[in-house]
Amino acid sequence: MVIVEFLIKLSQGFGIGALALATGLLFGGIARKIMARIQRRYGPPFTQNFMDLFKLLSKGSVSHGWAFDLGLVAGFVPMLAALMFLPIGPFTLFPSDSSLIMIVYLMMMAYLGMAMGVLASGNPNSAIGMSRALMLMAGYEVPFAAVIFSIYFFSKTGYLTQIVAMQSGGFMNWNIVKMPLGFLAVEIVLQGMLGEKPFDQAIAPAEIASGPMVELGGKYLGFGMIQHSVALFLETGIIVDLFLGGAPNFWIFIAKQFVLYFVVVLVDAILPRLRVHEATSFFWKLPLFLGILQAVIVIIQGGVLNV
Amino acid sequence: MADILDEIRAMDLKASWLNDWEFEVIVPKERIGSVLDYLKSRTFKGFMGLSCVDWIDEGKFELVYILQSYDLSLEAIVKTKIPRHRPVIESMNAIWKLCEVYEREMHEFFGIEFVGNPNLRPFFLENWLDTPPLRKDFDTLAFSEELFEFKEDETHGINPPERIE
Amino acid sequence: MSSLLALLLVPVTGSIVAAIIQRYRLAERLVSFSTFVVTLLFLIDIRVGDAFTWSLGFLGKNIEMGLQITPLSIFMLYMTIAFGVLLTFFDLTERSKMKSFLLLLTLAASNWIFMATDFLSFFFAWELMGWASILAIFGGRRTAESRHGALYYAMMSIGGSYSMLIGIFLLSNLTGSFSIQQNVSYLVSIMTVHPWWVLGIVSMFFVAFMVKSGIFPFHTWVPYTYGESPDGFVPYLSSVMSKYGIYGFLIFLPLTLSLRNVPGVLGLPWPNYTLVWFGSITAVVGSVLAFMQDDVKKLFAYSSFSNLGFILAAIALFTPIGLTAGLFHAFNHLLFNGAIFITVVAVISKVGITRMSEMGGLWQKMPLTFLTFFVGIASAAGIPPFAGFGSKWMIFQAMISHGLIFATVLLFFASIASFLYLMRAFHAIFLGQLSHKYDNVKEISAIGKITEVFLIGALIFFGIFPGFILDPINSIVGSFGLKPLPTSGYEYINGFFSSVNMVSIFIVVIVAFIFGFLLFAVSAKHKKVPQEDNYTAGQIPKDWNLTPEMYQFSYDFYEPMDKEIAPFLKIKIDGFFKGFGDSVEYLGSSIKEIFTGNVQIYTYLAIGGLVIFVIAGWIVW
Amino acid sequence: MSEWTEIVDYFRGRSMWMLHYCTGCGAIELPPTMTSRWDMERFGITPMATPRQADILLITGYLAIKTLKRVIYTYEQMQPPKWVLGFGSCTINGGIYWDSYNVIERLDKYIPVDIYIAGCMPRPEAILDSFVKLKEMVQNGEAKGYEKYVKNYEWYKANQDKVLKRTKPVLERIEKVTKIG
Repeated sequence: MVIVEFLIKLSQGFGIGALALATGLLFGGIARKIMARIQRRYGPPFTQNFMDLFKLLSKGSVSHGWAFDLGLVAGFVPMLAALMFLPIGPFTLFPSDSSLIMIVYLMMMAYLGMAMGVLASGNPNSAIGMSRALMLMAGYEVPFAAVIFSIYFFSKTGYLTQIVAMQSGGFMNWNIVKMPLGFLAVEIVLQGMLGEKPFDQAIAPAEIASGPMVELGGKYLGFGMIQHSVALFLETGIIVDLFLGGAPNFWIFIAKQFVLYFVVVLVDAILPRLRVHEATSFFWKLPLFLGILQAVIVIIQGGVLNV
Repeated sequence: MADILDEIRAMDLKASWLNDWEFEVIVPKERIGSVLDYLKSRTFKGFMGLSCVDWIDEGKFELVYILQSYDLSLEAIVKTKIPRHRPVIESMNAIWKLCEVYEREMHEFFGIEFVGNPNLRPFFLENWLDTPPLRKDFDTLAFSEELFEFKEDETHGINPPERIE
Repeated sequence: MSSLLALLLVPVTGSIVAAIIQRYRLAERLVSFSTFVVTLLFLIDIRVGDAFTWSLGFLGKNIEMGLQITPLSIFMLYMTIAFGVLLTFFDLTERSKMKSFLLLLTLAASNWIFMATDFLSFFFAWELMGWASILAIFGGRRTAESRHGALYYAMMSIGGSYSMLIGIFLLSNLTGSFSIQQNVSYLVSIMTVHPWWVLGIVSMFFVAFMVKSGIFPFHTWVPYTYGESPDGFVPYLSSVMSKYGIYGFLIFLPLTLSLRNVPGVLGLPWPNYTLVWFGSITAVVGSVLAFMQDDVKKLFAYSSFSNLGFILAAIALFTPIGLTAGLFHAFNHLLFNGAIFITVVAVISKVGITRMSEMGGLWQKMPLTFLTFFVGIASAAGIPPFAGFGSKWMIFQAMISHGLIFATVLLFFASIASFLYLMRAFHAIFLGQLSHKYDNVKEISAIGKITEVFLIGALIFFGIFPGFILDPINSIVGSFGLKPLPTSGYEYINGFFSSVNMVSIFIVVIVAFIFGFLLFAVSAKHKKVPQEDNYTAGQIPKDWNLTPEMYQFSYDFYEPMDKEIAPFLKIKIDGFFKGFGDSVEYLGSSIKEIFTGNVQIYTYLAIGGLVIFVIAGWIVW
Repeated sequence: MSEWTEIVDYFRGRSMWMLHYCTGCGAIELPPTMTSRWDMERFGITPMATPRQADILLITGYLAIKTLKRVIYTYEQMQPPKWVLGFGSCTINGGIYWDSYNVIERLDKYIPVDIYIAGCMPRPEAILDSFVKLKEMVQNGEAKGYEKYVKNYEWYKANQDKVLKRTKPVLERIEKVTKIG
């Protein structure tokens, strides 16, 4: 019985992974198309990212040793693992384990693995890129934490499934209505998490030769692409669950995710790149202010929990 | 403005206006240092460049120092000739540190020896063993044909451009 | 009963033997290791509730002294001794000038601290532990600097001890007893009547504990001392000894239970709230200062007291989840800090320097050490499924459940900043370009490898099965009169807002890794290239005279951040203590003028001192 | 297996990432090719930052001996499958630098060139045409320059060494000059 259950979970997990990867790649392709149309170009086909990924996995590459290999595999694997705990629409693979902070920390493992891989390549450009990415992370995680904690306090639960369940019953129950400031902060944070302009310092192509990815080619770059696509799905998915009330089915879930991502793409299309310390301090100003303000409002509303 | 030229002429040098903002001074090889020093003291503080002309029929190299005076809005072109078979001249890097780089280039492309320049390593060319390439007696076409094996019949239907004389 | 005494006598005996044979390094280390093992064997016999008392006649008074085992003390004893066994095993091949007999003396003192039932023996043991560790620090790599570090530590310790001594005598003056239990219950009884008195007395003690744990604003000695102490001793110093302060805090924190119904901040009594802030600020200060460091031992010294800040913030809440989280983090910190410091010591012993910007690329030479360090920093960063995740996760939940959003955000920032400095150390030591001067570096000896494998195993095991630690912690929580958190199996962590099943996380991660490696295997082949074959924008490394050192970016890794936190760094707490020291020195020199060498003046002083002593005695007893 | 190769080749042709080595004046033709007027991204071609990531090496213009060395190093850092586009007359026969002492004449003596784009300058249409042509060749399995390089490595290496590792003067010395150094 246990084995059957395990196999069912395994196949479901593969399904979720494939679906999330496909969605992330499709979003990437649509974003390229949108960007092209904003710049009055025709743009690549929607499926371009799938072709790119396929090509990358079938292309030769260089490796700088086992730490490089291990790091880059560890760079996308925890993202897929974290995905298993995310409530996607009505479906959750492990309903009793969808703790939000746990998901966030699993995502950190992916960053740790990616950092280990690219730094093992021994290129200073990747080290500079990594240092920028980490500094940016020190920026955006702080307002994100403020918002997560206010949701914890507001919902009195840490399970994403329960947070979603609390928002059922119409638009007015969504957290976006109840905590608009927090949502605003998180939407800005999403821009930084996805590394879109003005927060794309880490992968500045002309400046530090695409930063962390400088030595990656072929399948390694493909792993980076998988990581980015899954992270895109995961991060927008978390925000949908937190603020947009989840979804009754998968398609509405994706639609809500796309709305979030669409805003990110539009902002990406019109803004230039900030310097890294400006970006970090920006996150410590406006989004953190919004997040803290939201937290204060929530605490004043909710009072003190009885411990 | 005119008096600077008079002063130079008083030093027993040939000097003439080329147009209303630049003049040239022709200096014997031995006096080049003192003249440049003097011009620097007379507000020609900017060292614009050093170039060389190969007068192959005369058997001479002509070194051209271009100076600028920001105060007078004038440009001075100081020329001196050195024998081609033994091109040696003192380095000017004591007057302008910048000269070091220009002299390095002249050394590389004309084979001129600058006495007192500490840094005459190759600048642009890698692994160069032939005659310095900007001398007029260096046949670049022959060199090109020899090294790059450029043959007009090896063009796969693409005709090379007509030879530009 | 005798095994309680054995916990004191075995280390003392071992210490004497080690002191006699200290000339022979290996024998000395073997004695130290076997003493720890024997102490551990005696400890296995010991159960909660064991006690032993004796009395001491002093100035005509009979002072009851004793040893007793509480759930907390047995937890601390196991942590200390088990880690000590591991460390002394690792130290068998370690080459620093550490004196093992001092380590054993420290062990005896710490055992006594955890078992003491009265303040006199507590204070005596505290001082013994303090002085033994100060002397142990003298054997550092750089003599002058380690002397400076030891003196700094000594100065701070003496300050803390004086403060604690005054507190002890004030208390015993009030109650007429030295017994910890009686004194604490007396404090509880006057809590509602004279809260400020209680606060004053307790803060006397807290200064000593804060100094020992390196809590802000008494954190300044930590980097100096850790940075200069002998390589073999520093893991013990940072992993084990910093926890003694936490034990001290836990003696007095039950006092605040009687304040629960008095209005405070966000449902917390004022003292708890203040301590939470001390903890949070310590965590942030430690993390931020750490990522400016280039000296690897100093970096992890900052990291160490930053984690103590997490622990203090959690236990200061003194709620079931807070206390559980704090103690759990104390245990996890012991493990991952031990792993980190042991690998750092291994690296330092191989490369001979402590500046990180001159290392790099050592993963090629020391693969197992590299993996241990990786698991250590993953745990320190709180990444599941390693140990360290559960406790950080619980600390955050404990904090949020009280609505302490500001402090929690500060703690989360400290956690992210810890990710930053850990990555910086990871990169600077192990990743990047390997310099040619380390071509002959080898992996550490078999003993070191065994230690490292054990640490990796422990970090993963206690990450997946946190219940093995949470069970004893729950009994500690129960012994403080709090309701322990529900338990539902060894693989579960039950927090306030949610619970996680670590085994399912572990299985998911493992399955995902298997999938990842399958994808890696079926994708196109890769070609292994040496580190010189690297992207150089078309420039050829040999023509460019490129050396690995030039192509390693690790100095001033977070330079752009300096601009943002420069104002923060301007606050020099260090300077305050230096100024304080200067004025003490001035005072001392003016007092010195009294001692002119005249015998008469000495006589007067002696008589005056005696009179004061006698009068004080009347008042006290 | 051959079907699999065909599928792989199909996607390779649809997704080609380009590293442009811009030493010459030809670089000026690339911005219009990339941006809204001609938009090469619609063919799946995107500029990349490093040789590790790239499939196409686009060499825009003349190569001096010094830059040839870098181009060869860059080409060898790229991983198969990889293709080289020679852009402009300079890569074909030296262009206006045909008799220069320091500019190579024919690029495909030193690295295998899959497609030459003639012209001085070639217009963006020509560049796009070459991309489409390359795509067809890749999808038909014809563009195998990188395999040719491995197969004839000695020949290429000899040609490269002749230019890059000279040990004696190419021409007879006409007069004795001061020794450089």
